Order: sequence, then C-alpha cells, then structure tokens
Amino acid sequence: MSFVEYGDTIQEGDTAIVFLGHESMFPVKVQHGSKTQTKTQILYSTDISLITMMLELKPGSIVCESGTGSGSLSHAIIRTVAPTGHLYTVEFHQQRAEKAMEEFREHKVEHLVTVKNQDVCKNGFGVSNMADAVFLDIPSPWEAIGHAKSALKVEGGRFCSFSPCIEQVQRTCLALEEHGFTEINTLEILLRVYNVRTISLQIPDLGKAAEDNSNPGFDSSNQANQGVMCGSQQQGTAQFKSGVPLREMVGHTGYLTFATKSLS
Amino acid sequence: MSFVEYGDTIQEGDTAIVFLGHESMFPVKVQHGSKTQTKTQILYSTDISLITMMLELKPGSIVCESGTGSGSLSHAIIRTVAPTGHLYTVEFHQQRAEKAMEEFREHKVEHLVTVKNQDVCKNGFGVSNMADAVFLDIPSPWEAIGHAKSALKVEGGRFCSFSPCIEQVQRTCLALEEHGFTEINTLEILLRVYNVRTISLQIPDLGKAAEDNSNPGFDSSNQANQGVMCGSQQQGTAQFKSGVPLREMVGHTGYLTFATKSLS
Amino acid sequence: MEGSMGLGARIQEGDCAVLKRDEVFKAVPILKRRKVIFEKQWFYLDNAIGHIYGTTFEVTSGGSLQPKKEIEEPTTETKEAGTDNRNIVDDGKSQKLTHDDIKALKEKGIKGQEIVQQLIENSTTFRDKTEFAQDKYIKKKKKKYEAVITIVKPSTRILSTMYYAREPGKINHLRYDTLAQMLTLGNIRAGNKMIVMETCAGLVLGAVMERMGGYGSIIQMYPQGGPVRAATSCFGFPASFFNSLYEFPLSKVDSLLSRTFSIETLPSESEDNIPAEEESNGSLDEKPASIQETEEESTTEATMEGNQTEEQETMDLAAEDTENKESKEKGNKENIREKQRKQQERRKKLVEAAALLKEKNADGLIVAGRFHPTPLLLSLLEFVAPSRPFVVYCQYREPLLECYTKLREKGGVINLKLSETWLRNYQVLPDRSHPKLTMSGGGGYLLSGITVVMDKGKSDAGRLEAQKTEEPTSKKRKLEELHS
Amino acid sequence: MEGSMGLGARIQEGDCAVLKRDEVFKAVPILKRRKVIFEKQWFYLDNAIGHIYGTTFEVTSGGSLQPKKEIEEPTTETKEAGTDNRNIVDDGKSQKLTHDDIKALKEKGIKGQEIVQQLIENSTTFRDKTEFAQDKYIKKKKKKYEAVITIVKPSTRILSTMYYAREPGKINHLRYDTLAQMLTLGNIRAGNKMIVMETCAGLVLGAVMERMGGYGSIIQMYPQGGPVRAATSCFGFPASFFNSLYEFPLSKVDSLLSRTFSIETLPSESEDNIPAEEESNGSLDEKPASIQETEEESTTEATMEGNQTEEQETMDLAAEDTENKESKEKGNKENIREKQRKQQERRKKLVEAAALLKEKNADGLIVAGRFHPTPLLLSLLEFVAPSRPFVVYCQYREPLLECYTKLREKGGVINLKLSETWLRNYQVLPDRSHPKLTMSGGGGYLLSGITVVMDKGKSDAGRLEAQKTEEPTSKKRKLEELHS
Repeated sequence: MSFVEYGDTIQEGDTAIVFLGHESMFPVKVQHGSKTQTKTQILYSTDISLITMMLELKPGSIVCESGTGSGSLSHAIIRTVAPTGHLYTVEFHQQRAEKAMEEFREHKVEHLVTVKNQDVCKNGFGVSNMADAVFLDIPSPWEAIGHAKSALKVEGGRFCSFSPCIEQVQRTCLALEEHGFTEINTLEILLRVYNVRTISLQIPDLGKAAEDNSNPGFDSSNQANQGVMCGSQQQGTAQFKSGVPLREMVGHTGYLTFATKSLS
Repeated sequence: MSFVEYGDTIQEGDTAIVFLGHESMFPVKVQHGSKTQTKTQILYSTDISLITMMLELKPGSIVCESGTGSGSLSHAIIRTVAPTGHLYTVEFHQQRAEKAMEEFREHKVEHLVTVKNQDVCKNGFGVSNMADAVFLDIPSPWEAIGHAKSALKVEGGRFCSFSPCIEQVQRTCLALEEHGFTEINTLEILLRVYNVRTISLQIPDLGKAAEDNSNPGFDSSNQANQGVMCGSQQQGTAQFKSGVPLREMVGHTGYLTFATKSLS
Repeated sequence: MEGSMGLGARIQEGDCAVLKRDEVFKAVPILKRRKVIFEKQWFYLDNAIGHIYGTTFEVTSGGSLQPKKEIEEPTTETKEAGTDNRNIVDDGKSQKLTHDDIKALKEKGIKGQEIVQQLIENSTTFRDKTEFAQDKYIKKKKKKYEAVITIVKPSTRILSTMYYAREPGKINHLRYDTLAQMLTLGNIRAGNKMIVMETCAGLVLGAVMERMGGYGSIIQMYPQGGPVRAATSCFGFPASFFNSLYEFPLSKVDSLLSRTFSIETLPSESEDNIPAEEESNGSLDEKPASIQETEEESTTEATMEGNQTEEQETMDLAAEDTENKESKEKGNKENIREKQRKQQERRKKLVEAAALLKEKNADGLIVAGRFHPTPLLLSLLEFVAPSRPFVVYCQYREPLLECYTKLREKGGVINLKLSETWLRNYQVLPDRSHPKLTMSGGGGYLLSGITVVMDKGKSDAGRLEAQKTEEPTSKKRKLEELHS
Repeated sequence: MEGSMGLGARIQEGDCAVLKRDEVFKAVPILKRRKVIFEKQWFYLDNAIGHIYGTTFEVTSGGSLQPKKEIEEPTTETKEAGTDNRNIVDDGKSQKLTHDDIKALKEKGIKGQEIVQQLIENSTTFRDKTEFAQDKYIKKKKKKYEAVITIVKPSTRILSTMYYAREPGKINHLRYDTLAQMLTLGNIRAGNKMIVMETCAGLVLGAVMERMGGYGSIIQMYPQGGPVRAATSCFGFPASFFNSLYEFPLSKVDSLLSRTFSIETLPSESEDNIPAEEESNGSLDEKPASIQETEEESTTEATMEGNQTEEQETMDLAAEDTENKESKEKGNKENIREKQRKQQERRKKLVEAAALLKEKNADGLIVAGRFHPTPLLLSLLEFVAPSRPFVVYCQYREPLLECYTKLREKGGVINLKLSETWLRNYQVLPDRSHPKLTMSGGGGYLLSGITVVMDKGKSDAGRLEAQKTEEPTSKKRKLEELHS
C-alpha cells in the first residue's frame, strides 16, 4: 500500500499503523521476521493540517521545504501534491538527508520528491521561480527568506515558517517585511482532546423531610424539575456523559508565520 | 455602602452596579439628580484574581503599585488588604493621580491608601523594606525592578508585573534575574465564557422504511438507543442544553510575570 | 499541473475571483459593466481584466480600477515623534480639518494617500505622539481614506477565512483551522472516493474538491432541498472537476442500505431531488434580475455573486433561476427538450452515485452541518471501506458526545477522538509583540475515527478503547527535553 | 498586621511549613527527630528551627540541613561551547564516569555541586554542545545530584499549586487559577459572613480563611463523615481564626429551612456529625504510630503530616486519631470528661451555626466538590442575603449547565455566568521564549452569579437575561485600539 494511494490488503513492505488503544498508535513497516520499530518524533498533525491549508497545497503544487527533519511534513506534503506536484526538500544534516531519501524510496514516492543535503541559509533550495509554496522549519529562518523568495514563482506564492521561539518569529517577520512579503500573519494552533466518560456525581443528602412541600426553600415546581436531571439518576447519584479534557495537553509546538509573496 | 464592607440598603453616594442583562453591567454612583456615567476601561477581573492570589495578598498586607491607572486594581487590592493593610500607589500622570485620590476619598478608603504622583522608574515607591508585595503595570517595568526590590521587606516578598508585550516581559525577566529574584514565572490567563442555550438539531430524514429491521445498517439495539438521545426529541429534532462559547473572546490582556524576592 | 497554472494566470471575464483589502475578502465573478460594492467603496471590474492575479488596484474617479504603484510611506519629515503621551490631552479638537474640509478634498478628486498626508499635517497632536502612536494613526487614516483592493484567485484558505469572518452562520461556524483539521483527519487526497454530507454552503465540498484536484470521485449526500453549492461555485474549479462529482439524496439512504432502492422508485419525485441552490439563501431571491443593476453590499452576502458562468453550467444541474431566464429567450419547446435532457442526465448520475455507494468501499466520510450527526454516521459509515478515516464536524459538543457513545456501542470504529482546536493570532511588531487582543471563542468540535472490519473490531477495539489511557507522560517528557 | 508578621518570622517547632525544591512543594510540620522524605532525599528538620522562613538548606551527610551559601555557577573554563549539534552522535558512551564511580563519590561524602562538576569534566561531548545544550545538561545534572531545599511559609498560592500538582484528585482537579477566580468572584474579604460547602480537602476553606484574615465568620457545611480539613490545617492559621469558623451538617439543611430543626433532634446522632479527617484519606491509616519512624514518600500524600499541633487543637474537634492515642496515655475517666466537654462545645457551636444560617443574611456562598451542585445551590442560596455573590466549582461542565438552567427557572439570581480559564505558562529566556510545551488541559468550570430580592428579580432579571447578548463588539474594538 503506497503512501499516496489506498490498497485493500496488507502486503510485505507496507507501513501499517499499529493501534494499541486510545491515543496510542504508531506506524510500523510490515516485514516478515523483523521486529517493529517506533519512529522518531514528528511535527504535530494539528500543525501540519493548518500548514497544508494555509500554504494552499493541492495536487500539482510545487513545494520547497527545509529542513527535512524526520520527514513527517515531507510525507504529508507529498501525499497532498501527488500525483502531479513535486517537493524539493533541503536538509542540512547529512545522516537525516540520507535517511529521508531512503524512506521516500521505501514508500515509493521518490518520483515526487528531490532531497538535497545543503545549508538552505547559504545555498537555498536549488530551484528558482518554480515553487508555489515554501516551508521553513530551521533554527534561523530569517536567513533563508531571500532564498525562499527566489524559489517562489514570479507571480507569487505562499510562505510558512515554523519556529518554537518568539524571537525567531520576530526576526523572521522583519525579514519577510524587508523582502516585500505581504499578508504576514503569525498563528498558533493547539489541540484540545476530550475523553468521553460516564460520570456519576453524588446527590447530597440534605435530610429532605417526608412531607416535601413543608420546605420553604423549594417551590412546588422544583420537585418535578429534579426528575429531568440529564442522564439517569439512581440511588443518590446523577449519571451523565462528559467530555473531560486530558489532564495535560500539548501547550506549544511552535509559531506558524505565514506570508504571501506578491506579484511585484 | 463602603467598598470594603457590605451594607443593606442603597444610600446617597454609594456606587452601585447597574445590571443591564447578561454580560453587560457597569458601576454607577448613586446620586440624586445626576446622570449615570460609565467608567474608564479597567484591568480584567480574571487577571486581578490571579494577581491577588499569586501576590499572596490578604488582610494586613502592605502593597506597592504603579501605575495607578484607572484604579481598578487599586480598589481590588484595598478591598483585600483591609482593614489593617495599606496600599502605596504611584502614578506618573498627574491628572490620573488626582482622579484616583478623589475616588479613594469618595469610596471612603483613603485611610488605606497613599497616592504619589511621580515616576516610579526614577523615584521608586517612596517606601523601603516595607512591602509584602509589589505590582507594576508600566511601559518599562524593567527600569523599576531595583526600586521594587528595595520597597520589599528584607525577609522577602512577592512581585508581579503586567505587560501586554512579550519584549517587555523578556527585559523584565532579565532584570529580575539580575536583581536576584527567584521563582520567576510568566503566566497568561484567559477567560472563556459559555452561553447556556437550548439547541435544536434536525434529525435527518434517511427515508427509514416502515419495517425498521429490514435496514441492515442498524442493529436491533439501535432503535432503543435512539430513544435515549439526550434531551427531548420531538418532531424530527433533538433538543439539548449546550454551553456555547462566545463567538469572540478577549484573546490577550497581558503577560503576568511573578517573582519572589528571597531572603538574602 | 493545476497548481502552477493557477498562480500566473490572468484575470478573465467570467472568472471567479476574490477581492481583498487588508484582511477582508469578498468573492465576486469578474463581469463587465457591473458595479461592485466592497468595503464601502464602489467600482467596476472592467479594467482588471487582463491583469495578472495578485495585482493591486486603486479605485479612481468614476469607480474605475487602476493598477497601483509602489506604496509610499508618509515622508519622514512629518514623522517627528514624542517620547511619551504625557502631554497629550484628548479634547477632540486636535484635528484642524473639519469633516467638510475632507469632503471637499475628496470631491476635488484628491487621492486617499494625499488626504492622509493632509490630515497628518493638520493634526496638532501628531508630532507629540510616540512613534508607535503615529504609526497607529497613519494606519487608521489610511484604511479610512485609501481605496486599494487586490484581486486574487480563490482557494480554500481564502474562502474559508472569508466565510468565517463574514457569514459564519452559513457554514455552521466552522472555523478555517477546524476545516484544515478535517481535510487532514479525513486524509483527503487525489484518487480518493469520498462521501461528503455537509450543509456548510458547499464550502467543505469545495475544500475536498480542491484537495483532490479532480482525481477520484466524490459523492455528495444531500437533504431535502438539494445540495447547496453557493461556496463551491466560488472556487472557480474547471468543468472537469464536476465530472466525478455525484449527488445522492439522504432520503434514499435507508432504502439503498436495505437493498430496496431502485431508480424506478424515484421518477415521480425526481423534482424534489433536484439539486438546487440553498432555499434558505435569501440573497438569491433578493438578487436583481439585471446584471447591470447595482447590488447592495451586505455582510450576509459573501457567496459567489451573479449568474453561473458557462464553465459551471455542467455542474449546475438545476439553477432554476438561470433556466427561468433562459426560458424567456428560448422557445418553449426547446426548453422542454433541454429540461428532459438534463433530467435524463441527472437520473444517469444518480444511478451511478447509487452504484458507487453500493460498493461500500468509500475511502472516507466527511460530515458537517446542521443535522444531528448520530443518525448520519450510523448509516453513512456503512458505505465506507474498513481502515478508512471519517470526520464529523458539529458546532456543539453535546451531540458529538452522544455520537461517540453510539459509535462505540455499535463497534466497527477505532481511534475515536473528540477534539477542538484553539487558534491564536499574533501581532508581531518590533518591541510590541503579543497575541491579538480578540480571539475566536470556539471553532467547533470534531469527532474523528477509523473504520475497521466489524467482526474483529467489535471485540478487540472495544476492549482496548475501554482502557482509560491519557497521553503517556514519558512521551511528553521527551518532548519537553527536545524543545526547551 | 498579620501579613507583615508572616514574612520575617523564624521557623519554630510545631510550625506548619512548606518544603520547596525548584517548583515542587511539600507541606510538613516542623518536628524534631523526624525523618522527612522529599524529592527522593531524606533529612531531618531539626537544624532548620530558628532560621528565617525563606532560608535555603543543603542536605549534608546524616540527613542534617545546613544553610546554603551563594550558589556558584560552574567555572566558566568548562563552558566552552560548540556552534551546533551537527557532530554529536549520541551513542550513550559520552560519559566516562560509571554509575559505580558516581556512587563511590557520593559515599565519600562529595557534595552534589562537586559531582556535577566532575560529570562535566568527564563528558566527552560537553565541549561540543551548544551553550544552550550545556545549560540544559548542567541543570539536569544539578537537579539530580544537588540536594537543596528551601523552607517557606504556607499560603493559598503555595498550597493550591502543590495540591494541583501532587494530588489533584483530592481537590477535584480545582486548578489554582480557578480557585483564584472563586475568591474574587465570591468577593471574599475581611468582615464577610461566608457559607462554604466544599469537598476539596479543606483547601477552599483555607483559601477563604486566609483572605478573610480572621475577620468575619465562616459556616462550613459538611456532608456525612464530617468536614474535611486536611489542607486547611496546612495553612498554619493562628488559633483565633478558628473562633469564628462554624460547621453545620448538610443533612440538617432541609429541616433548618423548614423550621423543624432543633438541637434536640440531634443528640443520638451527634457522633455521625462529628467533624473528622477525611475517611477516604488512606494516608492517615497508613501513618505509623511513632513519629520517629521513617515515612514513605508518596505522590498521593501532600496533606499536612503528623499529628495536630497544640495550636490547632481547638479547631480539630474530632481528630479521633489523636484522641485514641491520648486515651492510652490518660486515664479512662479523664478521657470521658474530656470527651463530654468537647461534645458540649461542639453542640454549642452547632447551635450558633444554625442561628447564623437562620438569619439568611450570608454575604456569599462558595460551593466546590464532588456533589452534584444543583440541589446544593437551590437550598444553600436560601441562606444568602440579596445582592451577594455565589460561586460553584465543578470539574465537569455538564452539571453546571443543568444548575444554570434550574437557577434561572427558580429566579432570585442574576448575572449567571458559566466560565473556565485557560492558563499558559511561559519559558522566558534570551532568544528562546515560548509557551511551556505542556499545559493543563483544564482547570474545571465555574458558575457564578449574584442573588437578588426574589419578587423583583424573578420578572426583570429573567427577561433581561433572556436576551442573547454577546460581548458588545464596539467595546472590544476600543480595546484593540488601546493596546495594539
């Protein structure tokens, strides 16, 4: 089963997702006689979703990316721009670049991607006036804005930089403005997951007297109302379904700075 | 009715809250023959709550504050430290300092507060080694850290700075560290209010056949389940109570940087 | 390559385009001799035709558009800044120009940029303001007096942002970042066979179509009244995209599932099942018949305006509006023949849609809109192959709690996840960066999951999911170390 | 002035204090010859007695505490930094010191600071790391090998942070910022007459007491099993604070409201109504009888440890635990007399509490805990004067939706508001500032409102509140201008 199309059965060499219960799954390569291995940390799917839409990626888009990193975004981009688009991805770290190339071959998407092992801040993306979109996830994105601009089509295109720290964002925004980018917009997106649980809350014993209406605190309609208490109510407890936030959530991944290269 | 204790009836000169419906109320001075006036923009109650607790304010606390601004935090502080504490508030803008003094007199809390019209960055708070807590809401808090430190008791105390911009926070944190403050902690708190509404959602017409179980998509238990649909269900709609977030909410007021002056 | 073609293109008559001013968008058809009102300015688009998408125009006298030259910053001589706002007393008398003065300037045909400059020179407090306050002042005045618009190509990004800002009610308050999650969670991509059930003005459908790029097939399920595609038409998709778009009425879902469905049961009611523009969409009825007539700007109108272009005719199976007008021009007989041909075509596509659904091998299901999601999910998931994603959007959390419970009871799904996203916009400016002062209170809720083969899934998945597992702490710790 | 007294004070035997290391807190009583385990270190507090609160100690050999001198930064010679992590391959062999080596160093009595220095010198990759990575390394190792603790005075800030971090289950996941909102929404201040009904280990009660500073009165409502005050006792309040603290059993609320309540109906069941330490608090039972014995550290134990101090005796009306122990020491006769005296006192206070409630003029109501809030609110609001605030905390949103609806139906309340707060912590460091990578998923929900005179309120308030008013946009616009 390829990364860019669905198949019906699990086959040798496929990467499958092993589902280990709620909130815990990981991809494994289906291979006879090999132990399953977990992958390295990846960019969050929540961010990837927003990046993909805000960069206006679709089948046929030409995209430049740096760094390749674990390749999680690369794979998402390739899936989106297939079958007619292309990804140029630049990785500074040699081992990672090689690993990524290997993975692209393994996932049979090597025709959709070109990997370069170079420093994007110095050497750029190796393409010029070709890209519909540029994505940066590097320590000093502001040093690569010029290269991003020249990689984008003359008519313009979209830009995104992912940075964990606000200082990186500040420098990047300045550089974007200097290079004439417009629609400069910094966003942050966070995912809040709710566990769906059945909760029982105890009904307090206020010592309600047998003769109910002797209690001046309750008007007569009150008794009827208590019956409507959402969910079933049995033996001194009220039950209901609740969406309970996780105790801890991801509080920050990075800032996403988007911009448009305008027609100049 | 004083700002620091409850009274039973509305009296001439009182400040009352006029309630105009959900989410819309404002304080007015009760005065015969005068038109009601709205007050200036105030620091958010959500922030004030956190500031009060994290500064460990309580009856008897000695607090320094600058600037006084609209006096909204001043009033909250006074209410908390009464009847035995004191607030020293420093305001740079002369008009505002005078206005604040006037209000404190009007609200009969002038014995609990001292207002000074000076530049806190240059002249400090006018007290030394007396305060349990210092609060800053000024454009360049980092310039007043030294004064904050000397205003605090020798044994130590708590510090808070409220700043809208992250650059102010960065400089303030550096200055706090240079002056030996510990437990430096920057927080942000946002209030999310829910409207409680009764919502009706339409049940889609899937053309369910008369003989229900002929439909292979529904197992037999399904029919029963649909009856339990939370809330009442009538005539093709499902009704339920929902907590609906406001369409827009306050997205930022300021960063709160807390710190402790330790025993040195 | 559709993507690369999209950008360098020139603005052509009949295109679906988007007007942009600052962060405000409006979708319009490019038509000649048609007055457009946008952000309190009126103008004609005639002069825009032939320019490249992305061009910025200035509105000049008579409402004609002129490509704008480089934006000049106000001359620095006037930018003499004070150090703080101490001495500024706002008495409302700081501007020496009166309303009438400004009106006179405008009538003289003085351009917006010059008016702003004049305002600065006639402000008694401008020099005393801090640089920050000066910038703010200029920006505010510019916005008020300069009439500059950019014409851009539509996209999911632009249209979803536009709808959320201008007409959230029409898209059930589906925020753009939530839509972005849906597209990724639904694994929308070229070659898919997707089932879409939405009542979000066709925005979700359009987003799915854009992401599939004309490859694969889409079956749009629709309620009584027909599918709504007001927003879909704003995307300006090529005609070919509509060849593999099918419709199927919700009211026939149960009979299809119970195998009692046949095309023969439909004929008498085929009129009911005609796809049509949203009936509740008031703007259609209010639209003037003549395209020369000026149309009032309203915040409740962001849908593609004007009549359908040639290109879109094939998709627009029942633009009764258009047909009615045409019937006046054409002979009655011809009209009937045309109607029959269309009906035939419609029936053919319906049969194809039914056949596609019956295969029960769709690659995913997307549900969004005003209907209670539970019955939709329970039925429509039957058409989805195992190991495929589904996503349901609802503006409210409570129905999804119920939907979650019902799906869990029924089985055949794993990895059920109820979530929402928080979106924060930032102001990033030298020495004054902070989150924007207002933010969206909520973007709606999503329930997503993956289908599994029923007999296996029922027992295993149920058992596994029953374990209350929060995100493992060890994983997060690792993360913390990586980033901090 | 209580506030100013609190800070310069010296640590005394019998005090309630808090141990602090980095951001971790633990409440302990200051006792001699008692082994304390905190953050995997054990030590005795004997040497801390006499030092000023806020003093930082180092744990030295034999577990004795020594005031720590100025913290030295590692010598700068070793801080030779690489420019990026390009050449670092983590093979797990970069540290030349083995576990046994480190153990040997420790056994030699080498201090933590020196061990860290040794680790740096024996790391083959330290010099190649970036300065950022070096800092991280040092911090991590320091934390592991340096045993430094600070002893501070308890406060609502400290105790609410501690409980939320260590034992959120005991306080129904009430996050500290949510507690802060409750105190402000409830307008807690000196001189109030407050009704508090909580099952949050007494933390909410303690917070209210701190904020009232011993002025005014508090009636704590309690369910079967008696009021829980494990956290309250951690505040170390002076005895005088407890003079105006009253308890009243929930089970007598209805009879009090129906005026059928009398103290005579109580005697036979008075034992049931004895305030006691939380029954479900397992740590109490597990506690060793002898205070010399070492106690196991557990994350589920943050409550005030050890027996009650003299000062707290008056408050601790039924520390059965303590009484049992005492009974072994004292004669049986004496014990009975003591018991009778206490029972008498208890009954006297109960009568006073009933009288206070009957006045129906409380200044506010605070509800927090594991009970369904609706019946509590409907009954307890009867005791509150008009024009006073009330606040209800619940970990879940759904019961508050219902509570909101019921209160609205009943009337007598205005300004009902259902809310939650988001709390974000930031890392602020030169060139690497960002929100912390993990955040709390939720701090619980609050429903707040203001009581009004019933007959008036019913019609007016109901009508006004029925209007669906979101926050006015104009107000927010103004804000945006003010800040941006």
